[in-house]
Amino acid sequence: MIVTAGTTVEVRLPSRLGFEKVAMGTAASVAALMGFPSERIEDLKTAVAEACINAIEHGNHLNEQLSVGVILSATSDELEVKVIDNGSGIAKQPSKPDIDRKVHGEEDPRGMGMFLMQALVDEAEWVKDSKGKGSYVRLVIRLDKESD
Amino acid sequence: MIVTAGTTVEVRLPSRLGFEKVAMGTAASVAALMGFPSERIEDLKTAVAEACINAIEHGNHLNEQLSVGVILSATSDELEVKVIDNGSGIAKQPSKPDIDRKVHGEEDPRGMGMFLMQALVDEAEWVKDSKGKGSYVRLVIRLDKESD
Amino acid sequence: MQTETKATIDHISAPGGQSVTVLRFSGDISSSSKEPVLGAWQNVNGGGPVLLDFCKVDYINSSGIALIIQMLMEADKTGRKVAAFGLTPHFQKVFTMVGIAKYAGLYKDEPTALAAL
Amino acid sequence: MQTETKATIDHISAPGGQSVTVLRFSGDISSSSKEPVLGAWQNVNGGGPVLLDFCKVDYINSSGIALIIQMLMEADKTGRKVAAFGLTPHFQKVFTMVGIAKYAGLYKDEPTALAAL
Ligand SMILES: Nc1ncnc2c1ncn2[C@@H]1O[C@H](COP(=O)(O)OP(=O)(O)O)[C@@H](O)[C@H]1O
Ligand SMILES: Nc1ncnc2c1ncn2[C@@H]1O[C@H](COP(=O)(O)OP(=O)(O)O)[C@@H](O)[C@H]1O
Repeated sequence: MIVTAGTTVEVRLPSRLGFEKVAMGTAASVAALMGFPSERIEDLKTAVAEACINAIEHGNHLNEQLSVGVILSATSDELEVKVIDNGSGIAKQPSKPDIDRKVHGEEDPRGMGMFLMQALVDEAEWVKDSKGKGSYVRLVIRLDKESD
Repeated sequence: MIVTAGTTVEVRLPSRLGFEKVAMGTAASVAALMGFPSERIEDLKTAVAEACINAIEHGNHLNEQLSVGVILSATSDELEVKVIDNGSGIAKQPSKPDIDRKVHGEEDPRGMGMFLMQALVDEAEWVKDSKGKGSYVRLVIRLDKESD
Repeated sequence: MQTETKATIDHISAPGGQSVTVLRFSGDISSSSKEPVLGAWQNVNGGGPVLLDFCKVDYINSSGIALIIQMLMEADKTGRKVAAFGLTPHFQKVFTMVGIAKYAGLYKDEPTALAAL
Repeated sequence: MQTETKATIDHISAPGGQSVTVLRFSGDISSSSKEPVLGAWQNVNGGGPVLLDFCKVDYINSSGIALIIQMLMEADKTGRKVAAFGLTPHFQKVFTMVGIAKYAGLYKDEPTALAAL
Protein backbone atom coordinates (compact mmCIF):
# COMPACT_ATOMS: atom_id res chain seq x y z
CA MET A 1 0.00 0.00 0.00
CA ILE A 2 1.42 3.36 -1.02
CA VAL A 3 1.49 6.25 1.43
CA THR A 4 -0.47 9.29 0.28
CA ALA A 5 -1.07 12.75 1.63
CA GLY A 6 -4.05 13.62 3.82
CA THR A 7 -6.94 14.45 1.58
CA THR A 8 -6.32 12.83 -1.74
CA VAL A 9 -8.60 10.18 -3.14
CA GLU A 10 -7.38 8.22 -6.15
CA VAL A 11 -9.46 6.12 -8.51
CA ARG A 12 -8.39 3.93 -11.39
CA LEU A 13 -11.00 2.97 -13.99
CA PRO A 14 -10.91 0.66 -17.01
CA SER A 15 -11.06 2.44 -20.38
CA ARG A 16 -14.60 1.34 -21.11
CA LEU A 17 -17.48 3.71 -21.82
CA GLY A 18 -19.91 3.65 -18.90
CA PHE A 19 -17.19 3.67 -16.25
CA GLU A 20 -17.23 7.47 -16.28
CA LYS A 21 -20.26 6.97 -14.02
CA VAL A 22 -18.03 5.47 -11.34
CA ALA A 23 -15.86 8.59 -11.39
CA MET A 24 -19.06 10.67 -11.14
CA GLY A 25 -20.10 8.70 -8.05
CA THR A 26 -16.71 9.07 -6.39
CA ALA A 27 -16.41 12.77 -7.19
CA ALA A 28 -19.96 13.40 -5.95
CA SER A 29 -19.16 11.68 -2.63
CA VAL A 30 -15.99 13.69 -2.08
CA ALA A 31 -17.77 16.94 -2.96
CA ALA A 32 -20.66 16.08 -0.60
CA LEU A 33 -18.17 15.36 2.20
CA MET A 34 -16.68 18.81 1.59
CA GLY A 35 -20.09 20.44 1.88
CA PHE A 36 -20.70 21.50 -1.74
CA PRO A 37 -24.36 22.29 -2.54
CA SER A 38 -26.16 19.81 -4.76
CA GLU A 39 -26.21 22.05 -7.88
CA ARG A 40 -22.43 22.36 -7.76
CA ILE A 41 -22.14 18.61 -7.32
CA GLU A 42 -24.24 18.13 -10.48
CA ASP A 43 -21.95 20.53 -12.37
CA LEU A 44 -18.88 18.62 -11.17
CA LYS A 45 -20.41 15.24 -12.06
CA THR A 46 -21.07 16.29 -15.66
CA ALA A 47 -17.59 17.83 -16.03
CA VAL A 48 -15.90 14.73 -14.57
CA ALA A 49 -17.98 12.45 -16.82
CA GLU A 50 -16.96 14.40 -19.94
CA ALA A 51 -13.31 14.36 -18.86
CA CYS A 52 -13.40 10.59 -18.32
CA ILE A 53 -15.20 9.94 -21.63
CA ASN A 54 -12.49 11.89 -23.46
CA ALA A 55 -9.74 10.04 -21.59
CA ILE A 56 -11.38 6.69 -22.46
CA GLU A 57 -12.13 7.55 -26.12
CA HIS A 58 -9.50 10.00 -27.33
CA GLY A 59 -6.68 9.40 -24.81
CA ASN A 60 -6.79 5.62 -24.38
CA HIS A 61 -8.67 4.79 -27.62
CA LEU A 62 -11.02 2.40 -25.75
CA ASN A 63 -8.09 0.09 -24.99
CA GLU A 64 -9.34 -1.72 -21.90
CA GLN A 65 -5.82 -2.73 -20.94
CA LEU A 66 -5.17 0.93 -20.15
CA SER A 67 -6.75 2.61 -17.19
CA VAL A 68 -7.94 6.13 -16.58
CA GLY A 69 -6.68 7.76 -13.38
CA VAL A 70 -8.77 10.18 -11.39
CA ILE A 71 -7.06 12.07 -8.56
CA LEU A 72 -9.30 14.12 -6.29
CA SER A 73 -7.50 16.56 -3.99
CA ALA A 74 -9.54 18.39 -1.40
CA THR A 75 -8.49 21.47 0.52
CA SER A 76 -10.69 23.47 2.87
CA ASP A 77 -11.99 25.63 0.03
CA GLU A 78 -11.61 23.77 -3.25
CA LEU A 79 -11.69 20.40 -4.91
CA GLU A 80 -9.28 19.65 -7.74
CA VAL A 81 -9.92 16.66 -10.00
CA LYS A 82 -7.24 15.45 -12.40
CA VAL A 83 -8.33 12.95 -15.06
CA ILE A 84 -5.28 11.23 -16.53
CA ASP A 85 -4.91 9.09 -19.65
CA ASN A 86 -2.06 7.51 -21.62
CA GLY A 87 -2.44 9.65 -24.75
CA SER A 88 -0.51 12.67 -25.87
CA GLY A 89 -3.17 15.23 -24.96
CA ILE A 90 -5.28 17.61 -26.99
CA ALA A 91 -3.84 19.02 -30.20
CA LYS A 92 -5.65 22.34 -29.83
CA GLN A 93 -8.49 23.88 -27.89
CA PRO A 94 -11.65 23.37 -30.00
CA SER A 95 -13.82 26.36 -30.90
CA LYS A 96 -16.99 27.04 -28.93
CA PRO A 97 -19.87 24.91 -30.26
CA ASP A 98 -22.18 26.88 -32.55
CA ILE A 99 -25.72 25.53 -32.35
CA ASP A 100 -26.85 27.24 -35.56
CA ARG A 101 -24.04 25.65 -37.55
CA LYS A 102 -24.70 22.29 -35.90
CA VAL A 103 -28.44 22.35 -36.61
CA HIS A 104 -27.77 23.36 -40.22
CA GLY A 105 -25.25 20.55 -40.71
CA GLU A 106 -22.27 22.88 -41.11
CA GLU A 107 -20.50 21.59 -37.97
CA ASP A 108 -20.17 18.13 -36.33
CA PRO A 109 -23.07 17.70 -33.88
CA ARG A 110 -20.47 16.40 -31.38
CA GLY A 111 -17.62 18.42 -29.87
CA MET A 112 -19.26 19.82 -26.74
CA GLY A 113 -17.39 18.00 -23.96
CA MET A 114 -14.53 20.43 -23.44
CA PHE A 115 -16.87 23.40 -23.75
CA LEU A 116 -19.13 21.95 -21.03
CA MET A 117 -16.21 21.25 -18.70
CA GLN A 118 -15.07 24.86 -19.01
CA ALA A 119 -18.60 26.18 -18.56
CA LEU A 120 -19.46 24.04 -15.53
CA VAL A 121 -16.39 24.27 -13.27
CA ASP A 122 -14.32 27.17 -11.97
CA GLU A 123 -11.10 26.11 -13.70
CA ALA A 124 -10.40 23.64 -16.52
CA GLU A 125 -6.87 23.17 -17.81
CA TRP A 126 -5.49 20.61 -20.27
CA VAL A 127 -1.91 19.47 -19.71
CA LYS A 128 -0.08 17.45 -22.37
CA ASP A 129 2.07 14.47 -21.45
CA SER A 130 5.65 15.47 -20.72
CA LYS A 131 7.63 12.55 -19.27
CA GLY A 132 5.42 9.62 -20.21
CA LYS A 133 3.33 10.18 -17.08
CA GLY A 134 0.16 10.73 -19.10
CA SER A 135 -1.83 13.74 -20.22
CA TYR A 136 -4.50 15.14 -17.99
CA VAL A 137 -7.28 17.63 -17.60
CA ARG A 138 -7.42 19.48 -14.30
CA LEU A 139 -10.83 20.63 -13.08
CA VAL A 140 -11.35 22.81 -10.01
CA ILE A 141 -14.52 23.78 -8.16
CA ARG A 142 -14.40 26.24 -5.29
CA LEU A 143 -16.56 26.15 -2.21
CA ASP A 144 -17.40 29.85 -2.03
CA LYS A 145 -18.25 30.21 -5.72
CA GLU A 146 -21.88 30.34 -6.73
CA SER A 147 -23.09 27.95 -9.42
CA ASP A 148 -23.08 30.01 -12.62
CA MET B 1 -0.15 4.97 -15.49
CA ILE B 2 -0.35 1.30 -14.52
CA VAL B 3 -2.05 -1.19 -16.81
CA THR B 4 -4.95 -3.03 -15.20
CA ALA B 5 -7.36 -5.75 -16.25
CA GLY B 6 -10.74 -5.03 -17.80
CA THR B 7 -13.24 -4.55 -15.06
CA THR B 8 -11.36 -3.55 -11.97
CA VAL B 9 -11.85 -0.21 -10.30
CA GLU B 10 -9.36 0.81 -7.65
CA VAL B 11 -9.78 3.54 -5.06
CA ARG B 12 -7.32 4.86 -2.51
CA LEU B 13 -8.68 6.80 0.46
CA PRO B 14 -7.00 8.65 3.32
CA SER B 15 -7.37 6.98 6.74
CA ARG B 16 -9.81 9.56 8.03
CA LEU B 17 -13.28 8.79 9.34
CA GLY B 18 -15.89 10.08 6.92
CA PHE B 19 -14.00 8.94 3.80
CA GLU B 20 -15.78 5.59 4.02
CA LYS B 21 -18.59 7.53 2.31
CA VAL B 22 -16.42 7.95 -0.78
CA ALA B 23 -15.98 4.18 -0.97
CA MET B 24 -19.75 3.84 -0.56
CA GLY B 25 -20.30 6.20 -3.50
CA THR B 26 -17.83 4.39 -5.72
CA ALA B 27 -19.13 0.93 -4.83
CA ALA B 28 -22.72 2.06 -5.40
CA SER B 29 -21.82 3.38 -8.86
CA VAL B 30 -20.09 0.15 -9.89
CA ALA B 31 -22.99 -1.94 -8.58
CA ALA B 32 -25.52 0.25 -10.42
CA LEU B 33 -23.52 -0.13 -13.63
CA MET B 34 -23.72 -3.90 -13.16
CA GLY B 35 -27.49 -3.75 -12.76
CA PHE B 36 -27.87 -4.56 -9.05
CA PRO B 37 -31.27 -3.60 -7.61
CA SER B 38 -31.29 -0.67 -5.20
CA GLU B 39 -31.83 -2.77 -2.02
CA ARG B 40 -28.70 -4.78 -2.81
CA ILE B 41 -26.80 -1.58 -3.45
CA GLU B 42 -27.84 -0.33 0.01
CA ASP B 43 -26.62 -3.61 1.56
CA LEU B 44 -23.30 -3.26 -0.23
CA LYS B 45 -22.90 0.39 0.76
CA THR B 46 -23.32 -0.40 4.47
CA ALA B 47 -20.95 -3.40 4.27
CA VAL B 48 -18.30 -1.37 2.42
CA ALA B 49 -18.66 1.52 4.90
CA GLU B 50 -18.12 -0.83 7.86
CA ALA B 51 -15.11 -2.44 6.17
CA CYS B 52 -13.54 0.97 5.49
CA ILE B 53 -14.22 2.22 9.04
CA ASN B 54 -12.45 -0.85 10.44
CA ALA B 55 -9.53 -0.38 8.03
CA ILE B 56 -9.25 3.29 9.03
CA GLU B 57 -9.65 2.71 12.79
CA HIS B 58 -8.30 -0.74 13.61
CA GLY B 59 -6.02 -1.39 10.62
CA ASN B 60 -4.43 2.02 10.06
CA HIS B 61 -5.12 3.49 13.52
CA LEU B 62 -6.36 6.76 12.01
CA ASN B 63 -2.88 7.50 10.65
CA GLU B 64 -3.67 9.83 7.76
CA GLN B 65 -0.31 9.12 6.16
CA LEU B 66 -1.60 5.63 5.42
CA SER B 67 -4.28 5.01 2.85
CA VAL B 68 -7.05 2.46 2.63
CA GLY B 69 -7.26 0.59 -0.67
CA VAL B 70 -10.56 -0.49 -2.18
CA ILE B 71 -10.45 -2.83 -5.17
CA LEU B 72 -13.74 -3.52 -6.93
CA SER B 73 -13.73 -6.41 -9.41
CA ALA B 74 -16.81 -6.97 -11.51
CA THR B 75 -17.66 -10.10 -13.45
CA SER B 76 -20.92 -10.74 -15.29
CA ASP B 77 -22.54 -12.20 -12.16
CA GLU B 78 -20.78 -10.86 -9.09
CA LEU B 79 -18.99 -7.90 -7.59
CA GLU B 80 -16.04 -8.48 -5.27
CA VAL B 81 -14.81 -5.65 -3.06
CA LYS B 82 -11.50 -5.91 -1.22
CA VAL B 83 -10.81 -3.32 1.48
CA ILE B 84 -7.11 -3.28 2.31
CA ASP B 85 -5.23 -1.70 5.23
CA ASN B 86 -1.67 -1.71 6.58
CA GLY B 87 -2.47 -3.57 9.82
CA SER B 88 -1.98 -7.20 10.72
CA GLY B 89 -5.63 -8.16 10.41
CA ILE B 90 -8.22 -9.40 12.88
CA ALA B 91 -7.05 -11.47 15.85
CA LYS B 92 -10.21 -13.55 15.93
CA GLN B 93 -13.74 -13.50 14.60
CA PRO B 94 -15.89 -11.67 17.20
CA SER B 95 -18.98 -13.36 18.61
CA LYS B 96 -22.39 -12.41 17.27
CA PRO B 97 -23.68 -9.26 18.99
CA ASP B 98 -26.21 -10.03 21.75
CA ILE B 99 -28.68 -7.19 22.09
CA ASP B 100 -29.89 -8.32 25.56
CA ARG B 101 -26.34 -8.30 26.94
CA LYS B 102 -25.66 -4.95 25.29
CA VAL B 103 -28.81 -3.30 26.66
CA HIS B 104 -28.04 -4.66 30.12
CA GLY B 105 -24.48 -3.36 30.04
CA GLU B 106 -22.90 -6.83 29.99
CA GLU B 107 -21.32 -6.37 26.55
CA ASP B 108 -19.73 -3.39 24.74
CA PRO B 109 -22.48 -1.55 22.81
CA ARG B 110 -20.07 -1.50 19.83
CA GLY B 111 -18.81 -4.53 17.93
CA MET B 112 -21.42 -4.87 15.20
CA GLY B 113 -19.45 -4.01 12.07
CA MET B 114 -18.18 -7.45 11.13
CA PHE B 115 -21.54 -9.02 11.98
CA LEU B 116 -23.30 -6.57 9.66
CA MET B 117 -20.86 -7.18 6.81
CA GLN B 118 -21.49 -10.92 7.06
CA ALA B 119 -25.25 -10.43 7.30
CA LEU B 120 -25.53 -8.01 4.39
CA VAL B 121 -23.39 -9.52 1.64
CA ASP B 122 -23.17 -12.99 0.11
CA GLU B 123 -19.58 -13.62 1.20
CA ALA B 124 -17.31 -11.90 3.73
CA GLU B 125 -13.80 -13.16 4.36
CA TRP B 126 -10.97 -11.64 6.42
CA VAL B 127 -7.44 -12.26 5.19
CA LYS B 128 -4.44 -11.45 7.39
CA ASP B 129 -1.33 -9.74 6.00
CA SER B 130 1.17 -12.25 4.68
CA LYS B 131 3.98 -10.52 2.80
CA GLY B 132 3.59 -6.94 3.97
CA LYS B 133 0.97 -6.33 1.31
CA GLY B 134 -1.69 -5.46 3.86
CA SER B 135 -4.62 -7.26 5.43
CA TYR B 136 -7.99 -7.16 3.78
CA VAL B 137 -11.61 -8.06 3.98
CA ARG B 138 -13.17 -9.48 0.86
CA LEU B 139 -16.88 -8.87 0.30
CA VAL B 140 -18.91 -10.42 -2.52
CA ILE B 141 -22.43 -9.72 -3.75
CA ARG B 142 -23.97 -11.84 -6.49
CA LEU B 143 -26.36 -10.61 -9.13
CA ASP B 144 -28.82 -13.50 -9.05
CA LYS B 145 -29.11 -13.62 -5.26
CA GLU B 146 -32.12 -12.05 -3.62
CA SER B 147 -31.57 -9.55 -0.82
CA ASP B 148 -31.65 -11.75 2.31
CA MET C 1 -22.47 -2.10 -18.71
CA GLN C 2 -24.45 1.00 -19.66
CA THR C 3 -28.13 1.41 -18.94
CA GLU C 4 -29.99 0.65 -22.13
CA THR C 5 -31.84 3.49 -23.82
CA LYS C 6 -35.50 2.84 -24.52
CA ALA C 7 -37.87 4.98 -26.52
CA THR C 8 -41.63 4.68 -26.87
CA ILE C 9 -43.88 6.74 -29.11
CA ASP C 10 -47.19 8.20 -27.93
CA HIS C 11 -49.76 10.12 -29.92
CA ILE C 12 -51.75 12.64 -27.93
CA SER C 13 -53.85 15.75 -28.50
CA ALA C 14 -52.84 19.20 -27.36
CA PRO C 15 -55.48 21.28 -25.51
CA GLY C 16 -56.20 23.03 -28.85
CA GLY C 17 -56.92 19.66 -30.54
CA GLN C 18 -53.63 19.51 -32.45
CA SER C 19 -52.14 16.03 -32.75
CA VAL C 20 -48.77 15.71 -31.02
CA THR C 21 -46.14 12.95 -31.07
CA VAL C 22 -44.38 12.29 -27.77
CA LEU C 23 -41.05 10.40 -27.73
CA ARG C 24 -40.59 9.03 -24.23
CA PHE C 25 -37.01 8.10 -23.42
CA SER C 26 -35.68 6.09 -20.49
CA GLY C 27 -32.25 4.87 -19.41
CA ASP C 28 -29.10 6.71 -20.47
CA ILE C 29 -28.72 9.03 -23.42
CA SER C 30 -25.12 8.49 -24.49
CA SER C 31 -23.04 7.34 -27.47
CA SER C 32 -24.69 3.91 -27.30
CA SER C 33 -28.16 5.44 -27.77
CA LYS C 34 -27.88 6.20 -31.49
CA GLU C 35 -30.23 3.41 -32.65
CA PRO C 36 -33.05 3.99 -30.15
CA VAL C 37 -32.93 7.79 -30.36
CA LEU C 38 -32.61 8.26 -34.13
CA GLY C 39 -34.74 5.15 -34.75
CA ALA C 40 -37.57 6.66 -32.71
CA TRP C 41 -37.29 9.87 -34.73
CA GLN C 42 -37.62 7.87 -38.00
CA ASN C 43 -40.99 6.67 -36.78
CA VAL C 44 -42.47 10.12 -36.33
CA ASN C 45 -45.21 10.62 -38.93
CA GLY C 46 -47.29 13.60 -40.03
CA GLY C 47 -46.21 17.18 -39.72
CA GLY C 48 -47.24 17.99 -36.14
CA PRO C 49 -45.03 18.98 -33.25
CA VAL C 50 -42.89 16.50 -31.29
CA LEU C 51 -42.34 16.45 -27.54
CA LEU C 52 -39.26 14.79 -26.05
CA ASP C 53 -39.97 13.28 -22.63
CA PHE C 54 -36.85 13.00 -20.43
CA CYS C 55 -38.65 12.27 -17.11
CA LYS C 56 -37.15 8.77 -16.90
CA VAL C 57 -33.66 9.69 -18.10
CA ASP C 58 -31.09 10.35 -15.42
CA TYR C 59 -27.84 10.40 -17.34
CA ILE C 60 -27.17 12.41 -20.49
CA ASN C 61 -23.66 13.10 -21.75
CA SER C 62 -22.35 15.23 -24.58
CA SER C 63 -22.59 12.34 -27.07
CA GLY C 64 -26.25 12.00 -26.10
CA ILE C 65 -26.75 15.73 -26.56
CA ALA C 66 -25.26 15.35 -30.05
CA LEU C 67 -28.02 12.82 -30.86
CA ILE C 68 -30.64 15.28 -29.67
CA ILE C 69 -29.09 17.92 -31.93
CA GLN C 70 -29.35 15.41 -34.81
CA MET C 71 -33.10 15.18 -34.15
CA LEU C 72 -33.27 18.97 -34.20
CA MET C 73 -31.45 18.94 -37.58
CA GLU C 74 -34.12 16.64 -38.99
CA ALA C 75 -36.90 18.74 -37.48
CA ASP C 76 -35.36 21.93 -38.85
CA LYS C 77 -35.34 20.53 -42.41
CA THR C 78 -39.11 20.14 -42.42
CA GLY C 79 -39.93 23.04 -40.10
CA ARG C 80 -41.27 20.70 -37.42
CA LYS C 81 -41.66 22.15 -33.92
CA VAL C 82 -39.85 20.33 -31.07
CA ALA C 83 -40.07 20.84 -27.30
CA ALA C 84 -38.65 18.91 -24.36
CA PHE C 85 -39.80 18.32 -20.79
CA GLY C 86 -38.78 16.41 -17.69
CA LEU C 87 -35.16 17.54 -17.64
CA THR C 88 -33.66 18.21 -14.19
CA PRO C 89 -32.71 21.84 -13.53
CA HIS C 90 -29.07 20.82 -14.09
CA PHE C 91 -29.75 19.43 -17.56
CA GLN C 92 -32.02 22.38 -18.43
CA LYS C 93 -28.95 24.52 -17.69
CA VAL C 94 -26.67 22.26 -19.76
CA PHE C 95 -29.10 22.25 -22.72
CA THR C 96 -29.28 26.03 -22.52
CA MET C 97 -25.47 26.33 -22.37
CA VAL C 98 -25.03 24.41 -25.62
CA GLY C 99 -27.82 26.38 -27.32
CA ILE C 100 -30.50 23.69 -27.62
CA ALA C 101 -33.02 25.99 -25.94
CA LYS C 102 -32.86 28.12 -29.11
CA TYR C 103 -34.30 25.26 -31.19
CA ALA C 104 -36.48 23.42 -28.66
CA GLY C 105 -38.55 24.87 -25.83
CA LEU C 106 -37.57 23.34 -22.47
CA TYR C 107 -40.49 22.81 -20.09
CA LYS C 108 -40.77 21.38 -16.62
CA ASP C 109 -43.53 18.85 -17.35
CA GLU C 110 -45.86 17.53 -20.03
CA PRO C 111 -48.88 19.80 -19.38
CA THR C 112 -46.66 22.89 -19.44
CA ALA C 113 -45.01 21.74 -22.70
CA LEU C 114 -48.39 20.97 -24.29
CA ALA C 115 -49.87 24.30 -23.24
CA ALA C 116 -46.93 26.13 -24.82
CA LEU C 117 -47.31 24.50 -28.28
CA MET D 1 -15.46 16.33 6.93
CA GLN D 2 -18.46 14.49 8.36
CA THR D 3 -21.97 15.90 8.33
CA GLU D 4 -22.69 17.28 11.77
CA THR D 5 -25.31 15.53 13.86
CA LYS D 6 -28.06 17.77 15.18
CA ALA D 7 -30.77 16.88 17.67
CA THR D 8 -33.82 18.88 18.67
CA ILE D 9 -36.33 17.98 21.38
CA ASP D 10 -40.09 18.28 20.89
CA HIS D 11 -42.85 17.68 23.37
CA ILE D 12 -46.11 16.45 21.87
CA SER D 13 -49.26 14.63 22.95
CA ALA D 14 -50.18 11.13 21.80
CA PRO D 15 -53.77 10.60 20.54
CA GLY D 16 -54.62 9.25 24.03
CA GLY D 17 -53.37 12.48 25.68
CA GLN D 18 -50.10 11.01 26.96
CA SER D 19 -47.16 13.39 26.84
CA VAL D 20 -44.39 12.20 24.51
CA THR D 21 -40.83 13.44 23.97
CA VAL D 22 -39.56 13.36 20.36
CA LEU D 23 -35.82 13.50 19.67
CA ARG D 24 -35.40 14.65 16.08
CA PHE D 25 -32.01 13.86 14.60
CA SER D 26 -30.45 15.15 11.41
CA GLY D 27 -27.09 14.71 9.68
CA ASP D 28 -25.00 11.58 10.22
CA ILE D 29 -25.23 9.21 13.17
CA SER D 30 -21.67 7.96 13.56
CA SER D 31 -18.80 7.90 16.05
CA SER D 32 -18.68 11.69 16.03
CA SER D 33 -22.32 11.92 17.18
CA LYS D 34 -21.76 10.96 20.84
CA GLU D 35 -22.32 14.47 22.27
CA PRO D 36 -25.47 15.36 20.32
CA VAL D 37 -27.10 11.92 20.67
CA LEU D 38 -26.37 11.20 24.35
CA GLY D 39 -26.66 14.92 25.20
CA ALA D 40 -30.19 14.97 23.77
CA TRP D 41 -31.06 11.91 25.83
CA GLN D 42 -29.83 13.67 29.03
CA ASN D 43 -32.41 16.35 28.38
CA VAL D 44 -35.39 14.00 28.34
CA ASN D 45 -37.55 14.71 31.42
CA GLY D 46 -40.53 12.97 33.03
CA GLY D 47 -41.30 9.30 32.67
CA GLY D 48 -43.19 9.25 29.36
CA PRO D 49 -42.24 7.48 26.15
CA VAL D 50 -39.60 8.78 23.76
CA LEU D 51 -39.78 8.74 19.97
CA LEU D 52 -36.59 8.86 17.89
CA ASP D 53 -37.12 10.68 14.58
CA PHE D 54 -34.67 9.59 11.83
CA CYS D 55 -36.48 11.22 8.88
CA LYS D 56 -33.60 13.64 8.25
CA VAL D 57 -30.78 11.17 8.84
CA ASP D 58 -29.32 9.51 5.77
CA TYR D 59 -26.17 7.88 7.09
CA ILE D 60 -25.96 5.63 10.14
CA ASN D 61 -23.02 3.35 10.79
CA SER D 62 -22.36 0.71 13.44
CA SER D 63 -20.79 3.28 15.80
CA GLY D 64 -23.99 5.31 15.48
CA ILE D 65 -26.08 2.22 16.17
CA ALA D 66 -23.99 1.70 19.34
CA LEU D 67 -25.05 5.19 20.50
CA ILE D 68 -28.69 4.29 19.90
CA ILE D 69 -28.17 1.14 21.98
CA GLN D 70 -26.72 3.34 24.75
CA MET D 71 -30.00 5.32 24.75
CA LEU D 72 -31.89 2.02 24.99
CA MET D 73 -29.68 1.06 27.98
CA GLU D 74 -30.68 4.27 29.76
CA ALA D 75 -34.33 3.76 28.86
CA ASP D 76 -34.23 0.16 30.07
CA LYS D 77 -32.93 1.22 33.51
CA THR D 78 -36.03 3.30 34.19
CA GLY D 79 -38.50 1.23 32.18
CA ARG D 80 -39.04 4.04 29.66
CA LYS D 81 -40.68 3.10 26.36
CA VAL D 82 -38.78 3.99 23.16
CA ALA D 83 -39.88 3.82 19.51
CA ALA D 84 -38.27 5.00 16.28
CA PHE D 85 -39.62 6.23 12.96
CA GLY D 86 -38.40 7.60 9.65
CA LEU D 87 -35.79 4.92 8.98
CA THR D 88 -35.41 3.80 5.36
CA PRO D 89 -36.40 0.16 4.69
CA HIS D 90 -32.66 -0.64 4.55
CA PHE D 91 -31.99 0.76 8.03
CA GLN D 92 -35.17 -0.85 9.41
CA LYS D 93 -33.64 -4.13 8.24
CA VAL D 94 -30.24 -3.29 9.76
CA PHE D 95 -31.82 -2.28 13.11
CA THR D 96 -33.76 -5.54 13.10
CA MET D 97 -30.62 -7.56 12.29
CA VAL D 98 -28.76 -6.21 15.32
CA GLY D 99 -31.78 -6.76 17.58
CA ILE D 100 -32.82 -3.14 18.23
CA ALA D 101 -36.38 -3.95 17.14
CA LYS D 102 -36.67 -6.03 20.32
CA TYR D 103 -36.22 -2.92 22.49
CA ALA D 104 -37.71 -0.18 20.31
CA GLY D 105 -40.67 -0.38 17.96
CA LEU D 106 -39.73 0.66 14.43
CA TYR D 107 -42.43 2.60 12.58
CA LYS D 108 -42.64 4.16 9.17
CA ASP D 109 -43.74 7.63 10.27
CA GLU D 110 -44.66 9.77 13.26
CA PRO D 111 -48.46 9.17 13.26
CA THR D 112 -47.95 5.39 13.05
CA ALA D 113 -45.40 5.50 15.89
CA LEU D 114 -47.69 7.68 18.04
CA ALA D 115 -50.71 5.47 17.42
CA ALA D 116 -48.72 2.42 18.54
CA LEU D 117 -47.66 3.86 21.91
N1 LIG E 1 -8.05 13.28 -23.34
C1 LIG E 1 -7.88 13.62 -24.64
N2 LIG E 1 -6.84 13.11 -25.36
C2 LIG E 1 -6.68 13.42 -26.67
N3 LIG E 1 -7.51 14.26 -27.34
C3 LIG E 1 -8.55 14.78 -26.68
C4 LIG E 1 -8.79 14.51 -25.32
N4 LIG E 1 -9.89 15.20 -24.93
C5 LIG E 1 -10.33 15.85 -26.02
N5 LIG E 1 -9.53 15.62 -27.08
C6 LIG E 1 -9.67 16.16 -28.46
O1 LIG E 1 -10.48 17.32 -28.40
C7 LIG E 1 -11.64 17.15 -29.24
C8 LIG E 1 -12.85 17.86 -28.62
O2 LIG E 1 -13.29 17.17 -27.46
P1 LIG E 1 -14.75 17.42 -26.89
O3 LIG E 1 -15.01 18.87 -26.85
O4 LIG E 1 -14.86 16.71 -25.59
O5 LIG E 1 -15.74 16.80 -27.97
P2 LIG E 1 -15.87 15.29 -28.56
O6 LIG E 1 -15.25 14.35 -27.58
O7 LIG E 1 -17.33 15.10 -28.72
O8 LIG E 1 -15.13 15.32 -29.89
C9 LIG E 1 -11.81 15.65 -29.39
O9 LIG E 1 -12.49 15.30 -30.56
C10 LIG E 1 -10.36 15.18 -29.40
O10 LIG E 1 -9.79 15.33 -30.68
N1 LIG F 1 -9.28 -4.12 9.60
C1 LIG F 1 -9.06 -4.55 10.85
N2 LIG F 1 -7.79 -4.63 11.35
C2 LIG F 1 -7.57 -5.03 12.61
N3 LIG F 1 -8.54 -5.42 13.47
C3 LIG F 1 -9.82 -5.37 13.03
C4 LIG F 1 -10.14 -4.96 11.72
N4 LIG F 1 -11.50 -5.03 11.57
C5 LIG F 1 -11.97 -5.46 12.74
N5 LIG F 1 -10.98 -5.68 13.65
C6 LIG F 1 -11.12 -6.16 15.04
O1 LIG F 1 -12.35 -6.80 15.19
C7 LIG F 1 -13.14 -6.14 16.19
C8 LIG F 1 -14.62 -6.19 15.84
O2 LIG F 1 -14.89 -5.33 14.73
P1 LIG F 1 -16.37 -4.83 14.47
O3 LIG F 1 -17.28 -6.00 14.54
O4 LIG F 1 -16.38 -4.10 13.18
O5 LIG F 1 -16.73 -3.87 15.67
P2 LIG F 1 -16.05 -2.52 16.24
O6 LIG F 1 -15.25 -1.94 15.12
O7 LIG F 1 -17.20 -1.68 16.64
O8 LIG F 1 -15.21 -2.95 17.41
C9 LIG F 1 -12.56 -4.75 16.30
O9 LIG F 1 -12.79 -4.17 17.57
C10 LIG F 1 -11.09 -5.01 16.03
O10 LIG F 1 -10.43 -5.46 17.20
